Amino acid sequence: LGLTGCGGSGGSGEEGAAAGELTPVKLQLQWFAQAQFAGYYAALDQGFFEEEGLDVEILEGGADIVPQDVLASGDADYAISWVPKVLGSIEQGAAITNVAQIFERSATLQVAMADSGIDGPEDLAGKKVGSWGYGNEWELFAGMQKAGVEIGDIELIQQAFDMNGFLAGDIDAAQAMTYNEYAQVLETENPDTGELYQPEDLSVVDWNEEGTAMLQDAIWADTQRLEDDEEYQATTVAFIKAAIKGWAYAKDNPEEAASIVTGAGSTLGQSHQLWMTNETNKLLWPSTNGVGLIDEAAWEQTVEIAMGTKNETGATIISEEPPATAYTNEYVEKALAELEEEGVDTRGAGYEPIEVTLAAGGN
Amino acid sequence: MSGIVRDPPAAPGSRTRAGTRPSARTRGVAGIDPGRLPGTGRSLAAPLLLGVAALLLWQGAVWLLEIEPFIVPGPLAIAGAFLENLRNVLDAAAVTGANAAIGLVVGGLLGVAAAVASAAAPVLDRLAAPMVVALSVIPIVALAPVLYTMYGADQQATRQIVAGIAVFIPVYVNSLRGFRQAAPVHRDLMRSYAAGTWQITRSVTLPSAVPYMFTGLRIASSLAVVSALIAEYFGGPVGGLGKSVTSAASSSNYTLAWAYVVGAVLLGLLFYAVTAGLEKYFSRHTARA
Amino acid sequence: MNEAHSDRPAAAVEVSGVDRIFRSGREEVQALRGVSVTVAAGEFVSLIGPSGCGKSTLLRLIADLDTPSSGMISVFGKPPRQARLDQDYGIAFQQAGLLPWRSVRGNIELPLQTHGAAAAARRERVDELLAMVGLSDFGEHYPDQLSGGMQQRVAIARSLAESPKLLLMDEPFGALDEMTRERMQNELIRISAETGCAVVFVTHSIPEAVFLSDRVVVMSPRPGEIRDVVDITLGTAAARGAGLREEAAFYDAVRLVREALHGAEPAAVRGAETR
Amino acid sequence: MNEAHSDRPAAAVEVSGVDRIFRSGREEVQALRGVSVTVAAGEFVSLIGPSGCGKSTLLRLIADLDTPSSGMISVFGKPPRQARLDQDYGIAFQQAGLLPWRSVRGNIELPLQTHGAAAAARRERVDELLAMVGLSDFGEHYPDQLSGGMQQRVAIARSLAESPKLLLMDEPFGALDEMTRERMQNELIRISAETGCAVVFVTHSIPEAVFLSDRVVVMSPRPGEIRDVVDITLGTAAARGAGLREEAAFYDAVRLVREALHGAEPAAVRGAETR
Amino acid sequence: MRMGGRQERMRPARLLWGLGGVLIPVLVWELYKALGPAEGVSVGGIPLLPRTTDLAMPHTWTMLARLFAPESSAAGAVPMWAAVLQAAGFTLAIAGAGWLLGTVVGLGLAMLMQRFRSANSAVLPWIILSQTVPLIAIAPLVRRWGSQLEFGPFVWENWMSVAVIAAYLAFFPVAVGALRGFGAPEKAHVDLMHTYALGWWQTFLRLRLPASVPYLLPALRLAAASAVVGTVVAEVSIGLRGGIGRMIVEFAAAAGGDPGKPWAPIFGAVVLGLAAVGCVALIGVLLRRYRRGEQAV
Ligand SMILES: Nc1ncnc2c1ncn2[C@@H]1O[C@H](COP(=O)(O)OP(=O)(O)OP(=O)(O)O)[C@@H](O)[C@H]1O
Ligand SMILES: Nc1ncnc2c1ncn2[C@@H]1O[C@H](COP(=O)(O)OP(=O)(O)OP(=O)(O)O)[C@@H](O)[C@H]1O
Ligand SMILES: Cc1ncc(C[n+]2csc(CCO)c2C)c(N)n1
Ligand SMILES: [Mg+2]
Ligand SMILES: [Mg+2]
Repeated sequence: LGLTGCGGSGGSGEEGAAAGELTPVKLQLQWFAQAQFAGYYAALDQGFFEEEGLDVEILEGGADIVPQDVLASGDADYAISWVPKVLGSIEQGAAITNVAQIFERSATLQVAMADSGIDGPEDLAGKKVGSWGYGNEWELFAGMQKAGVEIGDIELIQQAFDMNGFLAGDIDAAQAMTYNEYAQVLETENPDTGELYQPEDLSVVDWNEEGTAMLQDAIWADTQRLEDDEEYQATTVAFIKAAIKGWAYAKDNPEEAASIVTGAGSTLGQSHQLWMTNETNKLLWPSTNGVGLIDEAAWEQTVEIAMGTKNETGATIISEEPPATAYTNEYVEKALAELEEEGVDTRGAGYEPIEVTLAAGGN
Repeated sequence: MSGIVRDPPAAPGSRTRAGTRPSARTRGVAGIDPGRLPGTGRSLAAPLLLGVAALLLWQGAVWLLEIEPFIVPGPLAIAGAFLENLRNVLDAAAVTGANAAIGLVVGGLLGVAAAVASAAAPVLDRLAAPMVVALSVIPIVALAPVLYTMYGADQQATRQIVAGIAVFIPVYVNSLRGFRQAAPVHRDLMRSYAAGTWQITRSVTLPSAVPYMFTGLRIASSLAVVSALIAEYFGGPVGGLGKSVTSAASSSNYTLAWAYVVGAVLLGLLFYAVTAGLEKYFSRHTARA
Repeated sequence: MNEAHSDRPAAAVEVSGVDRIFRSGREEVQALRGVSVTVAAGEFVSLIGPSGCGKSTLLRLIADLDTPSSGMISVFGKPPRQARLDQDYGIAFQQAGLLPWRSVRGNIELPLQTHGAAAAARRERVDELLAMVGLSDFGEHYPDQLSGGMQQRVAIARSLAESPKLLLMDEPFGALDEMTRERMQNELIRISAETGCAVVFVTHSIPEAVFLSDRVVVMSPRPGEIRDVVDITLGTAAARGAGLREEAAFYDAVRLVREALHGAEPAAVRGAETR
Repeated sequence: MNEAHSDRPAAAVEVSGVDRIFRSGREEVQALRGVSVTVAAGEFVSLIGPSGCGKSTLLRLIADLDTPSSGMISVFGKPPRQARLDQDYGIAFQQAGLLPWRSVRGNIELPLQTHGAAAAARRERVDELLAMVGLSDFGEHYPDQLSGGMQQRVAIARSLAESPKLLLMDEPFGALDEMTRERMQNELIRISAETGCAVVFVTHSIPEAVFLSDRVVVMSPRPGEIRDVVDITLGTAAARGAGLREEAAFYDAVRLVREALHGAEPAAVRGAETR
Repeated sequence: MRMGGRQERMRPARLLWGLGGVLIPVLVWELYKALGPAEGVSVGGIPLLPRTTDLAMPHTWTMLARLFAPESSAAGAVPMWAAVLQAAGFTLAIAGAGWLLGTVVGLGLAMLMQRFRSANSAVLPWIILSQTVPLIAIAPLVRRWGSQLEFGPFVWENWMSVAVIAAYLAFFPVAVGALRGFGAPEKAHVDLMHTYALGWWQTFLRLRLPASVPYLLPALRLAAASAVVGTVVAEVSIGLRGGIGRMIVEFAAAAGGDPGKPWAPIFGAVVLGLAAVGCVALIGVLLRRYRRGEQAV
């Protein structure tokens, strides 16, 4: 049992980059290859991982793949997952630690038609509200709860992999990631106008603005190995470093980053992929304290919502404060310091997103 | 070709023409008929023993190897979660069960009706053959997303349709076989009575086919549950076992996820037992004569 | 043709110059060739012949379950179709052919029900028939609870339900063991005497044909032709008891039929025989 | 027991005081009670009796397909199990029981193959057997291409493959029509004379039993007991031709067996008969 | 079940009928789309007939045209049909592996149950029960357990997990069908083998196995269809790249702007299923000899 995973076999530490002896590392994503993970693919493609002495293999996710469990059971060395999802897993016994909070902002929206009369969470009562579940629903519930709308007041609908339910009017307010489903709507022809849907046609609830945003994509590492395994600690710093470099690359070269992801096997259309890259960039850049640094206040907000928000069965994500090991800035700080030294811009203060024009069907 | 979802060949009696000697039958053939299987307490002891042994082994492994619940929960923990969340499990099972039941009934009725039509007009059968084959090999997951779009993502109906399609095929195929199974001697007899088509259908064709229909329904029963459950995966109103399993699993609460799986298994068994019972009831005379 | 007979009492069955050719795909099978035979009212006639010679085919033609390729058949002076619609005959097959999901009573009732007889009348008639075949206690049983012989008796009762003046029977005792078979033969003799109906009886068994019949029609192998008709003079049906089977006259008749059956054909094995 | 017989030539079959009681759940069925019978080497013995009287059961006991509840059976002086392992007997059933996926040759070869005979030896033996049953041209045919009579001949050839000195046959001709049946009987007589093997032959047909046998063992209804043993003195097997069936001596023997069979039991219908 | 020469000869006619069977649904589709209400037909809130919007029911020619358009706008993209066929081939290969594994396991279980009567009654209910466990619960487990396996140079790949999941569905009909088939030989045949003093194994090889063929073939066919279903579900479930399952999920997202796109993998799935079943039909032809019993008796 369990022969894999003990990743850092013969690596020669951070200095070994030139020596050619690379440390094998497996990174588990939470979904298929797409620009949501552009930074990691860019780091791989641009050789940033290799420069750090890492031989990274990216494992794609799937509908039933829970990245934090893959990590906890030793089948991956790092995983990308949302904080609220992982908090639940940690309470179930998964010993893993957030070592870098890549996304600073939440990308989750609740989208409605502009004429639906839904302008904020308080308007959701009595409506058909879509959600994917899979732990993607907590911001919605928290926002509703904050606005005094109970789950019993809405008709909750399990949302599919597409936005058809919303487009067909079965769902009044659908969950959408800025970088994905929101674009899917904008790639669809509006039957009333004969043109693609425009942002004006839609009314959007952004949880960042409602104050119930939760932390999303973060890099998670194995708690035990962080404690016991010095090599793993070094690898973690190296990994974060390269990943941030990758994200910086995506910031500066969104077109190239998009095609790198497509080259990695994503079948998303070109304009959609670029849109996703651009929107994802907005989640990181500009960064308040440097990409990856976990903001205490944001963490506290996430934990608070996780303990206080009930889902449709009356359960909360977690029943008690997560252990202190749930996150640490130790490694990301080291990584940021080293990057600073190397002259890499980890804040992107002057970041300006590009303009992306979506084509029908995202093509 | 249309026999894809067919149960292996028919019960004794239809094969041998001369096999009417009592002595040839009392001895029976070795082997079993899974159709009549989980009958009553005939031999519940053996499977139960095996089950208990497996559970003990499982629980023992969890204890001895100190396996974390988020890798594999032990049966005791699952049982605990099951009891603790009994309400939620039952609620979810009610949603999935209702969808499966509606799919089973509607798909079953349509299957029988289509078989009646195909038996009456073989043209229909030949025309339907490619569709039936296509439907029987097409994975539900492929259909579910487009069905949600076609019928509406806010409806349980799509799940019922998915279950219904899964049920339709075996019921149609088996019923059609049943309709063809009516003994020629019985048809001749009715003809000699100058009976009309409807009389023949009612007195001979339908009753001969009934056991076959129920065989189809039995095969379809657990399919209905599994299909309704998988359809939840792709959308529809929240609630139901499938959604609950994935929801619990996505927060690593595998103990709870397995409690819902236990619910699904029990629901599947319930459906199977009910249809197997019906099958047994409706073939009580035909099986032997 | 019917006109020709209308002034004298119509024969139960009149078959004249009947051919039956089956076509399946490119193949043609001549099952019957130029068959002519007459069965008088109340007469018991057996058809005997090697397997595949067309006995069942002939019976089915008479019953209007099939139509001749050429030739004429009349049943009580009517075309077979009319006779069928008028329920002029009852029929029984080798397999008792009971509906397994109906009780004994339900099975016997079937023809009556099909023709819309009232429930009370049906009940009475079925009781009568059950008594006639000695199964009064078994009305509520299901076919699978009966022995082969009992099932066959139910089938006979069913064929008699409409009091037909003609009974068509296709090897009805073929599946029974010898003792049960002899008992059933005794019963059939009794019943046919009681009801006075004509019987056309298909069998493989020479002793059976001889024991039961007024005449035995012997057919040749395919294409089925009538090779010979043997008159059996063993006395009236009512007079034939179980003891008859041990009498010399019986054995003589058996030998006659056997000789007619085997005909010119050598008794040796034909090596090239195929189905 | 075997010792007792070891100094004189062992009988082909010796059955003494055999009971066979079937238990299924709470029910007990006594199929055989105190059955004793001896079949000498080369002798042809038929078992006859009403359905369910235990004929097949007795045959199965001899073949070691079943074991007696009490009593002793020996086959050529050995326990049946040993006889079976030694392949001392061949067996044939009512249904020819050919394996449909094997050619005629393959079917006959089967016992030889399973006992590891060399291919060449097998080939030769099968040719011999095919010739014996008159099917030399049909070796490569498949069972479904043969008529019922031909299939039954293949089954007989198969049962003779290992040149057994004892042939056990359970209604081998039951499914054939009368003419084919008579032809098969003629063949069996010839073959048994040629090979000189003893035969235990189960049948329902009195004429068949009489025509074939040296002795006819008549059994009573369940629980099966031996009611009578009728010696048939129609001459040696070799001398029995097809003509025998028309002789008076034949009919006398038939009557004797019939009387033994029906015994004291009235010929009337037993209304309460059930399975 | 019976496949006499009669049916063999009817092949061309059957093909024509089949063509009609494809054309008629197309006609019905377009007719309903033209005449049916956009919102579909509901009775008492229960939807009976689907919506007819282009999103819900694209024109058949939209679907067809999409098949011949390039898969994506990326330079050098292959036509959709080629991409779909490639994905179908990938899935078929895995389904084939799953089918093979399922067949071996199913046959093994059936042999075990045939050999030991007690095993029969103890195991069979669990086999039935196993099929009521939803795949989605098992898929991640299989992947997780599989990835713990590693002997020497052998490394567990994700596609193997998918194959195992396919086998989980495929073994069931095989086990039940084979068990029935192994019990199918007539008593007389079993007795015959006994009189030849053959042991269980010889009896199995010479009698039970060949006699089970007519039962086995429909079971294998069903197993093939199940293996395909299992493979596709598992591909989605554990996110294996390259097959039809993943394509279905990925293309579903494009439905809004490109309504023909999600249908392409669906046709792929049908082709895939037919191919799988066709392969089994081929086996049936190879085993012709053992199906003579279906005509004889
Ligand atoms: N529907 C049919 N189509 C083609 N051939 C047929 C059909 N019915 C009968 N036959 C053929 O006609 C011939 C006579 O058949 P029939 O059943 O009348 O014989 P039979 O004398 O009743 O034989 P048996 O004694 O075996 O019952 C046979 O060769 C048979 O194969
Ligand atoms: N395995 C068994 N279990 C229970 N009862 C049995 C078994 N085998 C035979 N019997 C019973 O034993 C009796 C004798 O059966 P057997 O088959 O030997 O009769 P038979 O003389 O061969 O009858 P037939 O002429 O119908 O072949 C019957 O009542 C039968 O039901
Ligand atoms: C079963 C399932 N359905 C839909 C989504 C869609 N979704 C919601 S959040 C998210 C993050 C990555 O893009 C994605 C793809 C999912 N994840 N899992
Ligand atoms: Mg006939
Ligand atoms: Mg017997």
